[in-house]
Amino acid sequence: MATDITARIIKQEQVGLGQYRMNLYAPEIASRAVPGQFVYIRCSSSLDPLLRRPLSIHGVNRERGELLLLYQVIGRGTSLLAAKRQGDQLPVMGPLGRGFTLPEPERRVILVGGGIGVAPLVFLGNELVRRKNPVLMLVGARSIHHLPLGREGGNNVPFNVTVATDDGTCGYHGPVTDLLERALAGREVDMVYACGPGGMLRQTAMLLARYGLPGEFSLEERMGCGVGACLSCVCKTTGEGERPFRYRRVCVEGPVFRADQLVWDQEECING
Amino acid sequence: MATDITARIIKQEQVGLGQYRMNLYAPEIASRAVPGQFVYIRCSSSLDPLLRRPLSIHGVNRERGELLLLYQVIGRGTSLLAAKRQGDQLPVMGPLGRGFTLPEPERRVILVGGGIGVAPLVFLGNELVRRKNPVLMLVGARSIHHLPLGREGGNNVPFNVTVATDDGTCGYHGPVTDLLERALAGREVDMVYACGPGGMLRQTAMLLARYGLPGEFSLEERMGCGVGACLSCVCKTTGEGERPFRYRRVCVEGPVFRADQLVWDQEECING
Amino acid sequence: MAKPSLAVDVAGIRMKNPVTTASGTFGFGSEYAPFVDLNRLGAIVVKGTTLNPRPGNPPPRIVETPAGILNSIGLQNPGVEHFIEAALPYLRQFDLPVIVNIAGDTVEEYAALAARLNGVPGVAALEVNISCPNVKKGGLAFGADPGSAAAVVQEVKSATRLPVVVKLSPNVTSIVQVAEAVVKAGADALSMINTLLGMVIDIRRRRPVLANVMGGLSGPAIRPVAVRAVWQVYRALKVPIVGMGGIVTAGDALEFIMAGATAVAVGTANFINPRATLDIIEGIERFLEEEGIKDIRELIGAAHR
Amino acid sequence: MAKPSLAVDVAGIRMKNPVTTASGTFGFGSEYAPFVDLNRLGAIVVKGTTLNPRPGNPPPRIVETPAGILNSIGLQNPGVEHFIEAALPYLRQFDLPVIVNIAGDTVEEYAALAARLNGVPGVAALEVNISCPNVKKGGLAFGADPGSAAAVVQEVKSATRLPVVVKLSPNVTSIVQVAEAVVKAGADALSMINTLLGMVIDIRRRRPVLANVMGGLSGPAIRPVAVRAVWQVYRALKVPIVGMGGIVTAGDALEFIMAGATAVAVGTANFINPRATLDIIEGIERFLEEEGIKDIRELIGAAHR
Ligand SMILES: Cc1cc2nc3c(=O)[nH]c(=O)nc-3n(C[C@H](O)[C@H](O)[C@H](O)COP(=O)(O)OP(=O)(O)OC[C@H]3O[C@@H](n4cnc5c(N)ncnc54)[C@H](O)[C@@H]3O)c2cc1C
Ligand SMILES: Cc1cc2nc3c(=O)[nH]c(=O)nc-3n(C[C@H](O)[C@H](O)[C@H](O)COP(=O)(O)OP(=O)(O)OC[C@H]3O[C@@H](n4cnc5c(N)ncnc54)[C@H](O)[C@@H]3O)c2cc1C
Ligand SMILES: Cc1cc2nc3c(=O)[nH]c(=O)nc-3n(C[C@H](O)[C@H](O)[C@H](O)COP(=O)(O)O)c2cc1C
Ligand SMILES: Cc1cc2nc3c(=O)[nH]c(=O)nc-3n(C[C@H](O)[C@H](O)[C@H](O)COP(=O)(O)O)c2cc1C
Ligand code: FES
Ligand code: FES
Repeated sequence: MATDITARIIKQEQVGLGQYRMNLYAPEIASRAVPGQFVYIRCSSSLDPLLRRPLSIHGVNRERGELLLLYQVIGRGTSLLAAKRQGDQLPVMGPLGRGFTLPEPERRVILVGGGIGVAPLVFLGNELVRRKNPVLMLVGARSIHHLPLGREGGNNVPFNVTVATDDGTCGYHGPVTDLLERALAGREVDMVYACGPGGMLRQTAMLLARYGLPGEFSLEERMGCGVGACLSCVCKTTGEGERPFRYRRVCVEGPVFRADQLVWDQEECING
Repeated sequence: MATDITARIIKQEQVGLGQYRMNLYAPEIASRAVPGQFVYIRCSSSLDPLLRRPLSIHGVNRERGELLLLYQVIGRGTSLLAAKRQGDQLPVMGPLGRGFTLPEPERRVILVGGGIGVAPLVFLGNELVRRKNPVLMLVGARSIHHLPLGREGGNNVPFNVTVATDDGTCGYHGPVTDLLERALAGREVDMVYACGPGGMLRQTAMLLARYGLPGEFSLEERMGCGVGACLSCVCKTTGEGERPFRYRRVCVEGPVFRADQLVWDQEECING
Repeated sequence: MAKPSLAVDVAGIRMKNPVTTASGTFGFGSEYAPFVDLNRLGAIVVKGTTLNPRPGNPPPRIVETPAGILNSIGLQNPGVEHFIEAALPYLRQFDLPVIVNIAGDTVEEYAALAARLNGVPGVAALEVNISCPNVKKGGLAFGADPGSAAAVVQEVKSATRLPVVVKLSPNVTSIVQVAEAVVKAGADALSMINTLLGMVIDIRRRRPVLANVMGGLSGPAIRPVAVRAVWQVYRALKVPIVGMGGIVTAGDALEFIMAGATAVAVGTANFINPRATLDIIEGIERFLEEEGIKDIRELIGAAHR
Repeated sequence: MAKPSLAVDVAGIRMKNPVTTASGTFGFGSEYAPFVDLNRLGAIVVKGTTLNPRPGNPPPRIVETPAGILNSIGLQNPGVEHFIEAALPYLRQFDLPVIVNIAGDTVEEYAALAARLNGVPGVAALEVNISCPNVKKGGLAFGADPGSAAAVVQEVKSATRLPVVVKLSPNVTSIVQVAEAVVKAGADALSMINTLLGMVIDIRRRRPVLANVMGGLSGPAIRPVAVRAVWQVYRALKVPIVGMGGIVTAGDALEFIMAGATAVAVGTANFINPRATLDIIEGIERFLEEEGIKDIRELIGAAHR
């Protein structure tokens, strides 16, 4: 069950261009969180900006009661967050949402992260490695400066990481979905988890459909309540019976959805 | 002429219960300020709270380009100000308003400060001492803990200070206007300057009228623009000709007004 | 000293304190149960319900504005039958008056909803939403005109024995005129305000941010407009008022009560503080103690005296 | 690359850029001269002027609200004769269209003001305030009703050859209806929005904060309502619009322009940043450069396309 607590910042460090990693002391949340869930953070005590900001759980350290976040500065909320210092306190609600479904042991897994979308996938990857699933992470970023796990990303995580950059400054020169396509063509994989920009997810969904593989995506939508009450954060999903489609709430029915559940005609949506 | 600058905080220290003194690096303002003028400060870059906050100039150090402020935490704006640290920067407009009229040399002056109302009077007192006017300051406060100049207030200023407290924990036990009345009865004085709560100013005005003495008061009203454009900050003053009264702008026609110019029927006003 | 009394009665809805939830911001209650003991609320107003299920508007449905938000949910809801079968049984566990917010495209739909909910165990009252800016037909149109507002209320009243609270829109030239018309038509209480019609444009995309173009503005930004509406209607009419619009703190709630509200509803504030309702109840109690007031009802309309 | 063109023409008022000041927030210009080179503004709209001097309302006249302010100045001003003698000569020094905001208690007063200002050198246009919420007679009453709004405009038009901008109130059920009526009556341009009617209560004193009880809400809080109003009127009518309400940044100004405004006015923002007008002009220019747009006029109403 989710709680709302005041969490103290244990550590905050810049890890890339406008990218930060934050450790929060939040034992009530860290103890219950599963990969794919998120927290909802109030970045300022002012009424402007008014709303909280959703951030995926990037990792937990249950012994120390710590929660790890990885975020990109986008606008006012994340700027305020980046200006916080060690010892500052923040209202944090969590863990929220439905996480990833974990695969059977030994199933081979690919994680596809676009930019800061790696945040929840690292938590998932760590969990999968513990469960003895073979894991490969594919990371796409604009350039070597936009790699949220650092240039040697792979050194900090217990699974292999292959990098693609849009400008070729690190790893493969091109979209990360090219790497995915190669991997799928080689039939090295049973399940794909992805998080990142809409275009990347859409492309990933097409590849999964083509290869008949299951996948789960973590989505983003603008939120109000974060707990399923306001119906602000919906995304379009497949319907049943007479209904051609159904709006589902990213905050409670997601943020993780089955790839084949998503309907891809939402031009207006932030990330899909 | 007033300017709007970004001023750096050189020093900030707590001097009493919820009372702070701040040094700002603001040479453009410090070089032009005269006693009784004020600055208009933006306490946060958020839109909530929206407006700037007016604070009297408590002193200047022209060599160092510093501006001194003395303020009491009242609500959100002053709380935000108190939370600022050395090195932080603030938008500051000033010097604004009309200051005190300085008396002829050798005229004997009494300064009457109620609570944080001493802020502009210290600047004035220093100036008067330099001009060789005999100066006595009377300070009223709720208790010994509310003395904005510290318990031995007088030690930091080049003129005598007599204290009155509402609860008798320091100096005279009673309103500061009792001290003023004694002084006026002793005919030791040619001119009175006052700043403080409405009740104190009203009582002071009555005493001045009774003894036929001139006086000047620094007033407070809620402000919008701070430069005379919006007509938000008016106080009621005597009229001319057919007009029974006239609303004058505290920000440009004040904050200092002649005591005999003020009309005392404004129940609604913050400080009068 | 005895604890002050917080209980109020809104047209027969007996509330243990004056704090309820604003429709559409608190779901059907269960969503906030991890944060709020529902037994402690004065009442709950649930998400707007329609005769048939509605899909709602396409996303994005929400955008932040200075000290406020715009929403264009479009009354997504599972329909009244599903509400009665799935949501209501959960709420019946609590000692909590349940107020059902209803909306329709036609006068007949409002009447059918009212009839369907009449006598259903666990429903304490109806709140008639004639003021939602986010649906094409009905909604705001009804609330904008005193005549059509009255027509809806008259039909609803004759279809139910439940107390009928009518929710007014601020998007009108004279909220007092609409209030008078619906009270004459039988409204037992009024709630105000619904959202202000607004929009935000994304200048890089050169398009409205909301897929539905316009939305309803709520949150602290609109509080002065809401307090004014309550003040005006309290002056003009003798009818219990549920005040809402930008309430975040106990002080904000007390503003509405002093302006003339018998009860208040907390909306957008739930999103920034899930415990907002309880914090407000506790804050009101503290205020009464500090000011030595024995009964909250002494403060209703106090700013008029 | 050549600098983008910022010039616009509002019903014959030729502005070197689309940024002017909102009446009542920029005095008669001289107050802001220490901070703003007035030659750089697109135009100036001065404080509301009446036939005879007015004392205005008692203080307090202003109170802060979430991301906004309420004011109840009550049209304090020295009267039109004093304006012409004392304020106008100062403004004539600048290369700056001066738009005079006028208000009256009766149709006759509006007409007399318009006649008095007709042909006075240095006056570029009139802005007819039929929407001030802070005066008892006239003011809002005129703006709330399409018929009386039209009557004022008709009389003003026949009393002057100056371009007539009519300033609309958002406190109406349909701003489009009022807009249509005044355009039919001869308005050359519209400006919107004036303030929203609101109030704040001091809960310790149990009294309204403003001595005048109610006031007008302005500032960022109302921006979504203002953008919506411009959007709706642009859709319905072919008439130049001056947009205002909560503009603080260049991005905010561009929202209004994309919603359909030809020019924008900066009000409350001057209070928090005395250089706001200039910062906005510079920001608009930068945006055009970034987006490779040669002429600001390409963006007028762009969000509709
Ligand atoms: C479930 C979920 C998990 C997320 N996890 C992460 C993460 O781990 N790391 C990370 O860097 N970002 C993450 N995001 C995106 C992050 O929430 C936004 O970047 C952030 O809210 C932007 O706020 P801002 O004030 O800086 O930007 P602004 O653009 O100023 O925000 C304005 C408004 O839009 C909303 N908004 C803007 N972008 C997004 C977005 N992409 N998704 C949802 N709402 C948005 C904000 O919440 C706010 O209400 C996640 C989003 C969701 C929904
Ligand atoms: C010319 C002038 C000089 C001043 N000099 C000093 C000084 O040197 N030291 C000092 O401590 N205080 C001084 N004050 C009072 C000071 O401005 C207020 O205490 C301060 O604005 C309160 O802001 P807040 O956000 O903390 O309080 P809040 O009560 O939250 O403020 C809400 C609003 O009310 C206004 N307001 C509240 N109290 C006052 C007040 N007394 N006068 C004017 N506006 C008020 C605020 O500016 C703000 O707009 C002066 C006021 C004026 C007009
Ligand atoms: C996301 C959202 C959904 C809403 N849905 C409804 C609704 O279904 N029916 C209704 O009458 N009002 C609805 N409202 C309006 C609120 O009940 C309330 O009147 C308004 O938000 C003002 O209060 P607030 O400022 O405290 O949020 C909704 C408001 C929001 C923010
Ligand atoms: C202090 C103040 C005084 C105003 N006086 C006038 C006035 O005299 N005439 C008028 O038409 N509008 C007046 N207005 C309204 C503004 O011109 C403008 O329409 C409104 O404030 C919205 O813009 P903003 O949010 O940018 O301030 C006044 C507004 C303020 C805040
Ligand atoms: S954010 Fe409220 S339902 Fe998802
Ligand atoms: S604050 Fe605007 S005139 Fe004084």
